[in-house]
This record gives sequence, structure tokens and C-alpha cells, in this order.
Amino acid sequence: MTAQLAGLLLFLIPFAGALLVPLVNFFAPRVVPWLAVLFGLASSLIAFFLLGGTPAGAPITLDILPGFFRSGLLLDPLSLLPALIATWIGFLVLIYSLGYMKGEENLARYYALVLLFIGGMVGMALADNFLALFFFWEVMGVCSYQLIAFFYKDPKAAAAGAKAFLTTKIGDIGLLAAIIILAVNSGSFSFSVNFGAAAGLALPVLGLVAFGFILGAVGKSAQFPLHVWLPDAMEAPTTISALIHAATMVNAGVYLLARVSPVLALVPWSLTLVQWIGAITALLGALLAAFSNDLKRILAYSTVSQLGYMVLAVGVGAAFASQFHLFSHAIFKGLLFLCAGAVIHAIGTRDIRQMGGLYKHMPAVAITFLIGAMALLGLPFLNGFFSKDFILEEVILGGAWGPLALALIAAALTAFYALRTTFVVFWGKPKPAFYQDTLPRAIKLPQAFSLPQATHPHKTPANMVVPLLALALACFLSWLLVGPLSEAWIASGLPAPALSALELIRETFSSLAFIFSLTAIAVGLFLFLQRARLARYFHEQEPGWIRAASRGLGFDDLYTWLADRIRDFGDWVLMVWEERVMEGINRFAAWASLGLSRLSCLLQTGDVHWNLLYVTLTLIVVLGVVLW
Amino acid sequence: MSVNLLPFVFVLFGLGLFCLLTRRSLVKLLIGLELLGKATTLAIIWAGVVRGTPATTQSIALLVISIEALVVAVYLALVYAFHRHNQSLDTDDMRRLKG
Amino acid sequence: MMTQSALLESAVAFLIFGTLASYLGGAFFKQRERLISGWIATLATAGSLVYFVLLFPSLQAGSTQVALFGFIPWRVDLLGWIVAMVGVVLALVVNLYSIRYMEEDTGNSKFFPLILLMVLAVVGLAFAADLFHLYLFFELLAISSFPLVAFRKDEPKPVEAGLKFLVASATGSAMVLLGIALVYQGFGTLDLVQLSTLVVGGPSLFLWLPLGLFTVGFGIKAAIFPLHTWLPDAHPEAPSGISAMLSGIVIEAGLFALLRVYFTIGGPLPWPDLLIWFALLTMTAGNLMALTQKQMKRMLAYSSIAQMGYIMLGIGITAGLGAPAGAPGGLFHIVTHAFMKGLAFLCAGVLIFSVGSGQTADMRGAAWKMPLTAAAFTVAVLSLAGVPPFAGFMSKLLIYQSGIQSATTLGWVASLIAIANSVFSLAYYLPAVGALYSKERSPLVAAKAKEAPFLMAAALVILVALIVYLGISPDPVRQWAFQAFSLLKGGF
Amino acid sequence: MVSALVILQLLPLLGALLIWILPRNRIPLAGWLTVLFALAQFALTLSLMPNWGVAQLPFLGMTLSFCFDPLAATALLVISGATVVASLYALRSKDAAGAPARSKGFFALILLVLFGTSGVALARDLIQFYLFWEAMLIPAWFLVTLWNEDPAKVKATGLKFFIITHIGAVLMLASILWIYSLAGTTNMDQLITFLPSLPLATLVPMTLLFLMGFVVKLAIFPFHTWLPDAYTSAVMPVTLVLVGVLTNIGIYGFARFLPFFPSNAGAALSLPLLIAAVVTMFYGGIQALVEKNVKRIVAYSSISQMGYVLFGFATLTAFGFSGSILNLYNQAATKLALFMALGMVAEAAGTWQIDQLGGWAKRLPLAAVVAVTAMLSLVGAPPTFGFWPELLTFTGGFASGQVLLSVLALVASVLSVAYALRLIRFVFYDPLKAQAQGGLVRTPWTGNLALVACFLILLFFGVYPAPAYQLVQGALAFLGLGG
Repeated sequence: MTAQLAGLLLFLIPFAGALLVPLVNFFAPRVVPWLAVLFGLASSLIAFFLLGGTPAGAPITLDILPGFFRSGLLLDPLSLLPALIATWIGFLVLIYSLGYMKGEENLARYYALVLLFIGGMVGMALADNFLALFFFWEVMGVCSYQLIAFFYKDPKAAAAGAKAFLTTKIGDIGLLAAIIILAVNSGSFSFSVNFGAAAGLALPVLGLVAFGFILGAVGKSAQFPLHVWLPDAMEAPTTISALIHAATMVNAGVYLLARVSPVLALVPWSLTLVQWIGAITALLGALLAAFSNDLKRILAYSTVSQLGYMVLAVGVGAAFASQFHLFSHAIFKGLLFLCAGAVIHAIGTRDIRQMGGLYKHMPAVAITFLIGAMALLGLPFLNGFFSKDFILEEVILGGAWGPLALALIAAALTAFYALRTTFVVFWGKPKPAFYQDTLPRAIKLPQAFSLPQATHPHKTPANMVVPLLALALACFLSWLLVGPLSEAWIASGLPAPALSALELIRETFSSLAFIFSLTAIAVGLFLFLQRARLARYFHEQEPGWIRAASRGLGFDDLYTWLADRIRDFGDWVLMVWEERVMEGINRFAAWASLGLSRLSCLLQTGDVHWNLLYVTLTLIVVLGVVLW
Repeated sequence: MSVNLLPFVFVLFGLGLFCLLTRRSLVKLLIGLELLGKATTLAIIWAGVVRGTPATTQSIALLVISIEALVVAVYLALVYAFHRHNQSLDTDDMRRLKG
Repeated sequence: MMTQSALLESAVAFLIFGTLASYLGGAFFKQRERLISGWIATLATAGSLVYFVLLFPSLQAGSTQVALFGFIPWRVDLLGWIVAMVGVVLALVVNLYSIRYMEEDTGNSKFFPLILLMVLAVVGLAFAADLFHLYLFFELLAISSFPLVAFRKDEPKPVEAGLKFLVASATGSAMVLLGIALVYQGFGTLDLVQLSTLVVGGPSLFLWLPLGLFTVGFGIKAAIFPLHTWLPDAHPEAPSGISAMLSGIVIEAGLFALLRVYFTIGGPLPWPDLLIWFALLTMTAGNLMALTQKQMKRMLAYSSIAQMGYIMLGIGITAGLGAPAGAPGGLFHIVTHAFMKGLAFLCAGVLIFSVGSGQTADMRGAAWKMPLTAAAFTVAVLSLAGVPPFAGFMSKLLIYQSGIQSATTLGWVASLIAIANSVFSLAYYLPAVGALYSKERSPLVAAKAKEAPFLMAAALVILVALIVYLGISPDPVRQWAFQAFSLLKGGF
Repeated sequence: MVSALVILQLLPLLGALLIWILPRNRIPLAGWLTVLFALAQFALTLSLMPNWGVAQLPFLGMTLSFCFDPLAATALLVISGATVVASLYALRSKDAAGAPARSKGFFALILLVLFGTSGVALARDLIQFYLFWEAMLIPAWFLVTLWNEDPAKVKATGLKFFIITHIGAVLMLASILWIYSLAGTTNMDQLITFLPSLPLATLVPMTLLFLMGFVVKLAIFPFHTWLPDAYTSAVMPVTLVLVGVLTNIGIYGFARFLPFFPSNAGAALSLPLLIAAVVTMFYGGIQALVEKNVKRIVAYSSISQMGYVLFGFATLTAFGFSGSILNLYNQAATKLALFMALGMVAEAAGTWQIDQLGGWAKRLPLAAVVAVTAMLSLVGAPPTFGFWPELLTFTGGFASGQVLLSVLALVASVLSVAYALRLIRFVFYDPLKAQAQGGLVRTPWTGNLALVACFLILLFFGVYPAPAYQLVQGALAFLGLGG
């Protein structure tokens, strides 16, 4: 099998699955989940062919808009990494779903959309042109919308789905504009043509293009200030959260930035913008995560924060570092989400204040979660440690001191919330409300889980534990792949440092970043230890920003306010313009013509003398006209 | 010819119109119409005199007069019917149709 | 092959003897008065129609002088033929229709002969060679229509309408006659062809003054605003067949006479725009006043005024601005208007006949019980509003075209106003149709409405067919209209 | 060729006549005949496809001129396809009062509308074009006024519909007359060489007058007021005809006549039209965002979408044109699907008010799936058809150099996402309202078939638009715009 064919199959298989699942559902609904897993497996197996250094093969292309747009596959390490992450994590999520989603309604829709989601991500990554990239980019948007709103009877889910779609769409128009401007100037959508032609563009145009790309990435990767959709997306089934956070959607933005970094490099201010966006997002996400009490929301904000790091890395020109962190993050965040899913599945709430001492009931989950959290905060020798330090190092090298400061504060906060969450959930005191139905009504539970009358939380089914273990293992080992990864990058002519795993260790431990990040972890640990005092302080003083932070720093309020103003404006237009002015014109026309009609009918007096008077007057007028 | 009857024709015509405009009796309306008719008949005859073909115009005038008689006959029949409905000959009663 | 004069004499003889026979037949067989009178009149009209059709091939060359029965001076040309044909065809349809329609009236032995007399007058008018005969037939037309308007003399309203009609008409006739006297005094002849040669000599008071008098005098008959006031009273009160005749041919006769006079002795006009302004005023006023009418026939009467405006506009544009398409357009519109307004009135007649009320509101929902009539009415009013693919569109199109063809501001403005008026007229046509097709039915409709009887339906179908045919394929008639004007030299 | 084109033109009329002579109670048969005749026209168009050409036909003393080119074929495919869909849906649907929304005359009128629009699509002579353009209005008006759910306002609605669209038409007529007075012919083939010789000062108003007919038909702001009323108060099958046939023929008109006039006239009008298009996008979008009545929302969304169509044309680029012509297919399929799906909901729920709906995805899953797909197509999201026209439209916008307006148009697409999401959310998602309790609703299979057909079209062309795009390219080549 050639690489081209494998690449094609890689995303065609999920698509075929997405198509087949609803059809099979007509005949054999029971088979559907397994079928989906099978397709996921097939796709992730194909991925091994791509790793195996197969010959590239003849390019496979398709004329989509004949004469204007021909799409093909691009298989380089930059594009393969997100694709592989998508298929593998996707596969694990599918397995996990077997247990997690058991007994839900509309499973066919669920599995079809998950497969489509995976296919969309793979397609986006493997596209050799901007248009196909955008196409699949949008397919993912559609899938995320549908999957976030999967429990559509819950108004919060329905709203969250809509919000995700709308917010990312704002970014998408930027991306679309950028793509079209490039295409109009170069006559093609292909990456290679456009990167070549971009240098010839005027700076303002190029600035617009760069801004469009950044906007697109900001929307998709939930960067500041469009990060608001991601926390709300927690209304999705937890499996979907894992998929969005680890495998598909949010990675796309980072991938895009990495992909278009040649264009960004041409616009001086754009990289600075990207740095600051990344750093601010990293800090903001960490801060918000630190003040959240909803387990999934913490993880969501954490994703926002980690994506900030990746964006920051792109901003300092370290695409490789960003992709490396993307890889690590996908693994540990996937792990964290799946653990969180297991927890939520077991006890039926997402509020960490109602959790505690779960270690006794689900040790495997607790340990794997701990591993994930340690990777998140960057404990040495876990994958997160290497990749994050790599980024910090690149930031230092890039001389972006301002963003670096923000990133370090964020790192401290990361350590704090990672520790806090882990300990509160698994080792804290069990709360009395623990086993009771304290669930807010609005939160939709998986049907498989009915709140137990017994005093024990659910056991975690094996098909949910297996993916956890696999991912936990990967947290320890994945960084070892840095060697082959960087080799592949260099081999494909992409900018990457030549590193082997050993060199990575040496580099990391000898860098300034190592000291910085250790300090940050230490500060985080300190904060964690002082959390009781902090809590008391916050409780007593209630500083305003704390309340703001617990409400997402007011971004949601701002956007809601804006949306309301638009709606008010619409109401106003409807009331005033449509009802009064436009209808008014119609009514006035009717009124005026009727009035004129009545007036002119008054001329018709019915009196014969009047009739004769008109005749006489007309005669006088006509003769007058004639004679003069 | 020293006399010009045309101004007289116009005066007569004007009188007829004046009569039509101001008199509110159907019979007086008839008189107004007749005045118009006489003015035109006179004009026709005068035209023959001016053109030196009095025979032509007089024959025309005779025809016109007989046609007028027809019109008057229809008019009177209608006035008769009108009187039967309204017991009056006042044009003020002739305002059923308007607007 | 008969000679032209023989053909004409036969055609006219059919009408004259038809008049007599219809009257005598009706008078002798009182019990079957309506049927006998009606059928005789119908057959006479049909016979006359045959001879008129036979006349057509001989008209291509231009006009010929004919002394009808040896003493009536006629000039026969295509223009006159078209008008005469319209009169005869419409009369045929109306006769056919009235046989059934008049079943509740008495005195039908006078009704049908008067219609034939009317047709006779129209034919005479169409071919009259001199001004006096023009007047003579015009007066005959008027005299025959007075009793028809006031035919239902047992009711007060028709009598009132007849009186008003008569007073206005007589005033107008006096003006026309005065004008004729002045023309004679000025030129010493009344023959239209001779006049046209004399006029070239130089305009004078004896030309302009009569033209002014003709404009007003014929304008009264043609219901030019503001001389129209008799029309909305007279047309609705007449029996529907007569309304159709009045709106379809009688008022057009006024315009036709005006057209003859203008193109004979008009020469270069000192007031080229006068007719156009009158036309615009007329169509706007007619449409405006029609908008608030509650009675269907009164609404149609006002719409007739508006339509007169279109015809006049066509004539005015050619006479005043010199665009060649205008007057043929006007003539074509005379033809189409005769059919479509005739159809509209006949449909209104059927509705009144069957529903028993003239109020549009009382006819709500009638379409569900009388689909044919409602469909025919729809065709008629859409055609009147100038909506393709019906005849009215084609004739209006020529008139619009002429304004634009004239390449003057006034022409453009006039065309646009005319177009706007067409759109505006929909504002009363459509609700009338909408009322017929209304879901809820008025009590009268629910109680009484039934589809038109065969003869009436046949009359409607004939006219619908004509309208649709002229809409899809206007060409023979449109070509004739153009031809008629190209053959016009000094009025003939 | 001539006979084939005449058959193509006359098929719907034959169908209408056939239905007219059917006995009064054979309503299903009438419906099936409508489907059959429209389908026959569709098939005939397909089979004639590569044989492009112009045919003159003397008819009753005048010469009819038919032109069968890719653009005409596109329009014919769309309108006959839309008629098939609409009449399939109409076969079993009911109106708000629960009465069957159909009768013999109903189907005959649908075919008459198709007859008129086919004539518009095939005409190669301006007067002929105008004749059919107006002729299709009459049956449409009957459909709107006779099959109306809002008896209180039907008179005003009908008047508004007829008069406003008629105003557009007569403005077009004025332009035709103007052309005729200058050129002495209305045959388009002869005019193509004549028109460029006219001075710009004449051409610009002439072109604008001509295009007004289409502007009004597309309901571009501020000539849109007839559309929400007409769409909303008519019963669903009538709305489908309005949406699928009449609006699309307006799009066709733009495609046919904007390149017909010399390019300098178009260039002078480009900017005003672009601005009108953008205003329309925003206006329709904002209205759709706040409207309470589901049908009105879709009606306003249609206005907004027509803004995109106009935008594409007004860019005067090959991209913009191909986007807007592609929209012929897309708008038909999208709007029909959306209206039908919502119609099924409304039929089951008995209300059009958005705040009384909710949760219908549970009881009408097919309608929900199709509505979501159509909504995605409406907002131009892949993998649905709507993506491609939108892409090409915006490409046209940027290619024409109007960057600001193009960006504004892009921003307007966020607005369409907002209203579309609101619509789907409040109708299909959210907690089940009272009427939505209960099991699956059984919908007539004919309606389902129509829905699925639209759905498949949206998906297939969404993934692989090449066949449609190729036809569009052919059309562009015939229009002289190049591919």
C-alpha cells in the first residue's frame, strides 16, 4: 500500500463508516457500536502504514470544481501527526463509548457523527490545499455542533451546540476570507502555490490574510477572546469532550497556525499577535480552571490554557514545539477526560465539591488520573514536562519576555489546579452528599447510570479502563518519539531542530526553562498547600475579580450582551422599520389612493348641472388653448 | 355683406349653456338644449349664406331640425318617465346616481 | 364577385331589414317577442358580418368612394372596416347573450331593433365620407342608445341615467354641429378628403375653433375626463348587453370620430400635447375613481374611462408627437377594449342575472358555483389591466411603445404614467376577481348562484377566445391597424 | 430540435389541460399527473442536454424563438425538479385547518406556473420572455390567494404579491420597449451586437430598469415586502412552488440578462447592486433572527439568501456568476427541504409559532435530519451543497476587488448561522413541548420521498459538486463569461 492510498483510506474509512452506520441501524441497531469501533480500528491500523515509511505513490487527486479546484493529499509529518492522533485517540474513544454510551437513544447518530468527526479531522490534516482544509474544518464544526447538542432535549446542550458552532463560525469567516484572498491572487488553493505566491503580495493584503488565519485558529482552538464556547461544550457526552479536546477540533487551529507559519512569518506583527494571544489564553485558561468547581469545566479551561501554550510556540516560530506539545497534550488530556468520564459515570455529578475519596472505589482511575495530571503540570519525565519545557525554551530563545511571564504564571496556576483537582476528587474527604441525588435536574445523565441506592459508586467497566491504561502508559513514553518525529520533519524540509530523546533530556534539563518551570510548579505546590488559607481569604474578602473569574471573567456576559443588542436591534428593525416604515409605505400607498379615489369620486356629484359645468369649463379651457 | 351673424350665434350658444347650467327644471333644460340647437342651425344656415350655397345648408338644417325633433321626443319620453317616478321635474331630484 | 358597394349595401340591408323584421316579428308575436326579435336580430347581424368579411380583400389598396343606395356618400377604407367589424362582432355576441339575458324584461321587440340600429349607426359612422354624415350617424347612434340606457324605465335609476346621458350627449352634438358649421363657413365643403387638401393651404380660426369644438363635443361622447360624468351613470344602469355595447363600441365611436377629424383636418396642430394631457388625466382619474366602487358594473364603467385614456394617448402621441405606433395602438386598443370590456360587462351581467345583486360584495365566492363566468371575468379584467398573455397587453404595449418611440420627454412620461396606471388598475381588478374566488360565499351566492345558461356562456366563450387569440397572436389585427394608418391619406 | 423544444415548452400546459378535463374527484390522479409531467419535462431536459441550440418557430403569425443552452437547461432542471418535489409533497399534505391542501385546480395551476417559467427559461426574444414572465404570475397569484391560510389578510397579501411583482415586471417592460424603440427588434441574438453601440447614459438606466423585474422577484431590500406575506400565508405546497420555481426563475433572469447587457453598463451598476445585496443579507438575517413565526423566519432567510445570489451576480466575475448559478440548484433543494421539513412539523404540531415548538427531533427524526442538513446548506457549511455556491460567491467578491463588501458579506453569514441555529434549536431540539409528547409521527411517504430526494441532492453535491459545476461552466461559456 502506498502512502497516498493509505492517506486516502485513513479518512475515507471513517466517512464510509459514518455513511454505513445509519444504514445498518435500520437492520441491526445492536451491531452499530461494534461496527463503529471496527471502522475506527481499521482507520487507526491504516495509520501504521503511514508511519512505516511506505513509498509515496502516485498522487491521488479529485477534480471538485473542474478547472478551478483539484484536491489532493499532503502527507508530511506536520499533517500526519494530527491525523494519527485523531485516529488513535478516536479509536480509544470509540472503545470507551461502548460502555459509556450504552443504552442511550440515537446511538446510530452518535457513532456516525463520531466517525465523521474523526474523518473530518484526518481530512483537514491531510489536505494539500486550503479549500479542502476548510471543507473538513467546517465538517468538524458541524460534527461538534451536533455532538455537543447530542442530548438535544436538554436546553443547555442545545444552546451549547449552537454556541460552539456560532463562535467557531466567526473564526471561520476569517479563515475563509484569508483562503479566498490567497486563491484570488494565486489562482489556486494549493498550499505550495500559495506559499510561493504569498511573498509577492502587498503587505496590507498579506496582513489581512494573516489576520484571517489567526482568527480562524483562535475560533477553532478556543483562544482568547473566542474561548467561550469550549467550556460550554461540556454539555456534550464526556467521550465527545475527550474527542474535541484531545483528538480533533481544537488541535485543528494549532495545526493551521503551524501550517501557515510561512505566511505569518511574512507579516511582522502577526507573530507578535499570535504570541500574545497564546500567552493570554494560557494564563486565562489556567486562572479560570483554578476557580472552577465543575470537573469537566476545569479540564476544558485547562485545554484552553494548554492550547495557549501551543499557539504561543507557533508565535515564536517553533512549530515543531507546538506540534510536540499537541501530541503530548492529546494523550494526557484524552486520559484526563476519559478518567473524568469514568468518575462522572460512576457518581453522577460533575461538581468536585461533592466528590472525594474516590481512590478507594476506583483506584485504577485515580492513578491514571494522577498520571495525567502530573503530565499536565509538567512533572519531569512525563510527556507534558518535555513538551512544555520545550515551548518555554523556545519562547526564551525567541526573546518574547512578556508572553513568557504570562506563560510562567499560567504554569504555576496549572500546577495548582492540577493538584487541587486530583486531590479533591480522589483523596479528599468523602462528602456526605456524595451518594445522594444532588444532581441539578438539568444535567443529563447517561441512562446506563441510574443513581444507585447502594452506598457504592459504580464499578468502572473493563472496556472503559483499557483505554485509560493505554493512555497512561503513553504519558510516560510518548516523548521518546521526539527523535523520529524531528527526523521526519527535517526530512520533509519543515523547520525543526534535530533532536533525539537523549538530546531532548539534555537540552531540557540544562535550559533556563527547566528552572523556570520547576519554580512554577513549586509555586503551584505552595499555593496548593496554602489552599485552605487561600479559600478563607477568598471567602472572607471576596475580591471582585474572583467573582468575575468564577463567571468566566465576564466574556460570556459580554457576548450575551452583544447578542442581546443585536437581537434588540432586530426587534427594533422589525417593529419600526418593517412594521411601520415598509408596511407604512404600503399602507400609505393604499390609504392615499383610496383617499384620492374618494376625493375624485366627489367630482361625480350626480347633479346634471355640475356635469354641464365641467363641459362648459372644458370648452372654455380648450378654446382658450386653441385661440392663444 | 355687412352683417356678421357669427357673434350672434356664439351669444345664443352661450345663452343655451347658461340656461343649462342655471335652470333647475327639466323643461327649462330642454329650452337650453333647444337654444344650443338653434344656435347651431343658425350657424349652418349662415355658413351657406357666406359660402353662397344656401340650398345645401338649408337642406342640412332641415335634417338637423328633424333629428332634433327626434331627440326632443326621446327626451320628453324620459322626462315623462322621470315625472312618473318623482312627481317632479326638478333636477335636484335627479341625484340618485353619484360617486 | 360582388362590387364593394353591393357588398356594403347587402351588409347594411341586413341591418336595416333586420331592424324592421326584428321589430315587426316581435310586435306580431307578442308571446314569443324576445325569442323572435332576438334571433332575427342575431341572424341579421351574422348576415351582415358575412358581407363585411367578404368586403375585406378589396380594402388593401386604399379608400374608395361609394354612394350607398345611390345617395349616402361613403368612403370605404380599412380603418372604417375595423371599427365597423368590431361593432358588428360585438353586436352579434351581445344579441346572442341578450336573448337569454332579457327574459325578465318586456318590450324586447324594441330592444333588439335598437341594437341593430346602433350597429347601423356605427357602420355609417365608420365609413362616413363627410363631416355632416359623420354627425348624422353619430346622432343616430346616440338616439338609439338613449332608450336602451333607460330601457328599464320602470325603475327610477335608468331613467335618470338616460336623461343625464341625453343632456350631455345633446350638448356635445351641438358643439360638434357648431364646429361643422364653422368648417363649412371656412372651407365651403364638408367632404373629408377635400378638406384635407384645403387645410394644407393654411391654418385659420375656422380650423382651430372647430377642432376645439370637435374635441370637446366628441370628447363628451368618448368620456374624456372631465366630460365623462354621464358615463358612470349610464353604463351601469343599462342592461348588461347594452353596457357592453356602450363601453365596447359607442364611446370608442367618439374617439374614432375624433381620430378621423384629427387626421383629416388636424394638419400641424397648434396644441400637440393637448390630447396627451387629456389622455393621462382621463386614465388616472378613471382608475382612481374605479378604486372605491362597490358596484361591479360601476367599477367597470370607470375602468372604461381609464381605457379611453389609453386609446386617446395612442392617438395623441401620433397626432402630437408623430410616433407612428401610437394611433395604430389606439385603434388596436379600440378593438381589444371592445372585446374585453364587452366580456367584462357580460360577465358582470351573468353574475347579476344569477346572483341578483350588482354589489361586488354580494358576489363573493361565486366562482365556485359559476366557474366559467368567473374564469371569463378573470380573463377580461387581467386583459384590461394589460397582463399578458391577453389581448389588452398587446394593444397597450403598442401604446407604451409609441410614447417611448417618440423619443420625447413627454412621450416617455406619458408611457410611464400609462404603465403605472395599468399596474394601479390591478388594485381594483384583482380584488374583484379575489371576491369571486373568495372562500366564503355571500348569502346570495349560496342561495341563488348558478352557472350561466348556454347562450350566455356561448357569448362569453366567444369573447374569451377572441381575447386569448389576440393576446397570443395579435398579428393579423395589429398588422391591419398599422395598414389602416399607412393607407390613411387625408383621413382616408 | 424545434419539435423537442416545443414539446419541452408545452409539456406542462398539456398536463394542465389534461388535469382540467379530469373528473372533479380524481384528485390523487391529478397530483400524480403533475408529478409525471414535471418529471417528463425533467427527463426530456436531461436527454436533450448536449444538443444546445436556438430554434425559431413561426407561430400564428409571429416568430417564437427558443434557446436551449446550459443555463436554460439548468433552470429547467431546477424548476421541473422543484415542481416534482412540491407536488409530491402536496399529494398528501394538509393545511393548518387540517383540510387537504389540494384540489384538481391546484395541480393544474402548479403546472401552469411551470409552463410560464419554462417559457421564461427558453425564451430568446425579449417580448416572448416578458409574455411568459407575466403569464406565470397569474397562476401564481391564484395559488397564493386561493390556497391561503390567513383569510383575514388574503386580499391584501394577494394584492401586494401581484402588484409589487407586477411593478417590477412593467419596469422591465419599459426597458424592453426602450430597447425595441432603439433597435427595432427584440430578438436577443440580434440585440447582442446592437446593444454595445448604445451610449453608457442610455445603457445604465436601461439595464437597471430591466433588472428591476428580477430584483423584485428575488425580493431584494427594499422590494421585499411581498415575500414574507406571500410565503407565510400560502399553504405549504404553494410556498414550495414560490420558493422552488418562482424565486429561482428570478435568479435565472439575472444570470441570463446581466451578461446580456454590455459589460460597461453592468460595471456601472455593480457597486449599487453589491450594496443592495449586502444590505439585503443583513436585513433578512436580522429579521429572521427575531421573527417568531417559523415560516416567516424561513421567508426572511430566503430574502437574506437572495442577497448572496445578487452579490454573486453583482461582482460580475465568472466566480460570482458560477456561485449564483450554482445557487439555482442549491437554493431550490435547500429551501424546499427546509420548508417541507418544517411543514411536516407544523402539520403535526398545528402551530407555526417558534415558542410553542420544541423537541420535534424525537417525533419526526427524518424531518429533523433533513432540516438540519438543509440548515447547514443554508449557512454554507460542508458537507452540504450550500458550501460551494457560497465559496464561489465570496471568491467572486474578493476577485472583483470589493474587499470591504465581501468581508461584510462574510460577516452576514454569521448572522445566517445565528438564525438557522435558533430555528433548529427551538423547533427540533430543546425540551419537548406539549404537542411533541408521544411517539413517532407517521408522515405520508410521498412527502418523505420528496424530503429524502432533497436531502440526497444536498449531500451528494455537497461532497462532489463537479457535475453541477460543469454545467454551470458551460452556461458561463454560453453567456460569454468564460469558465
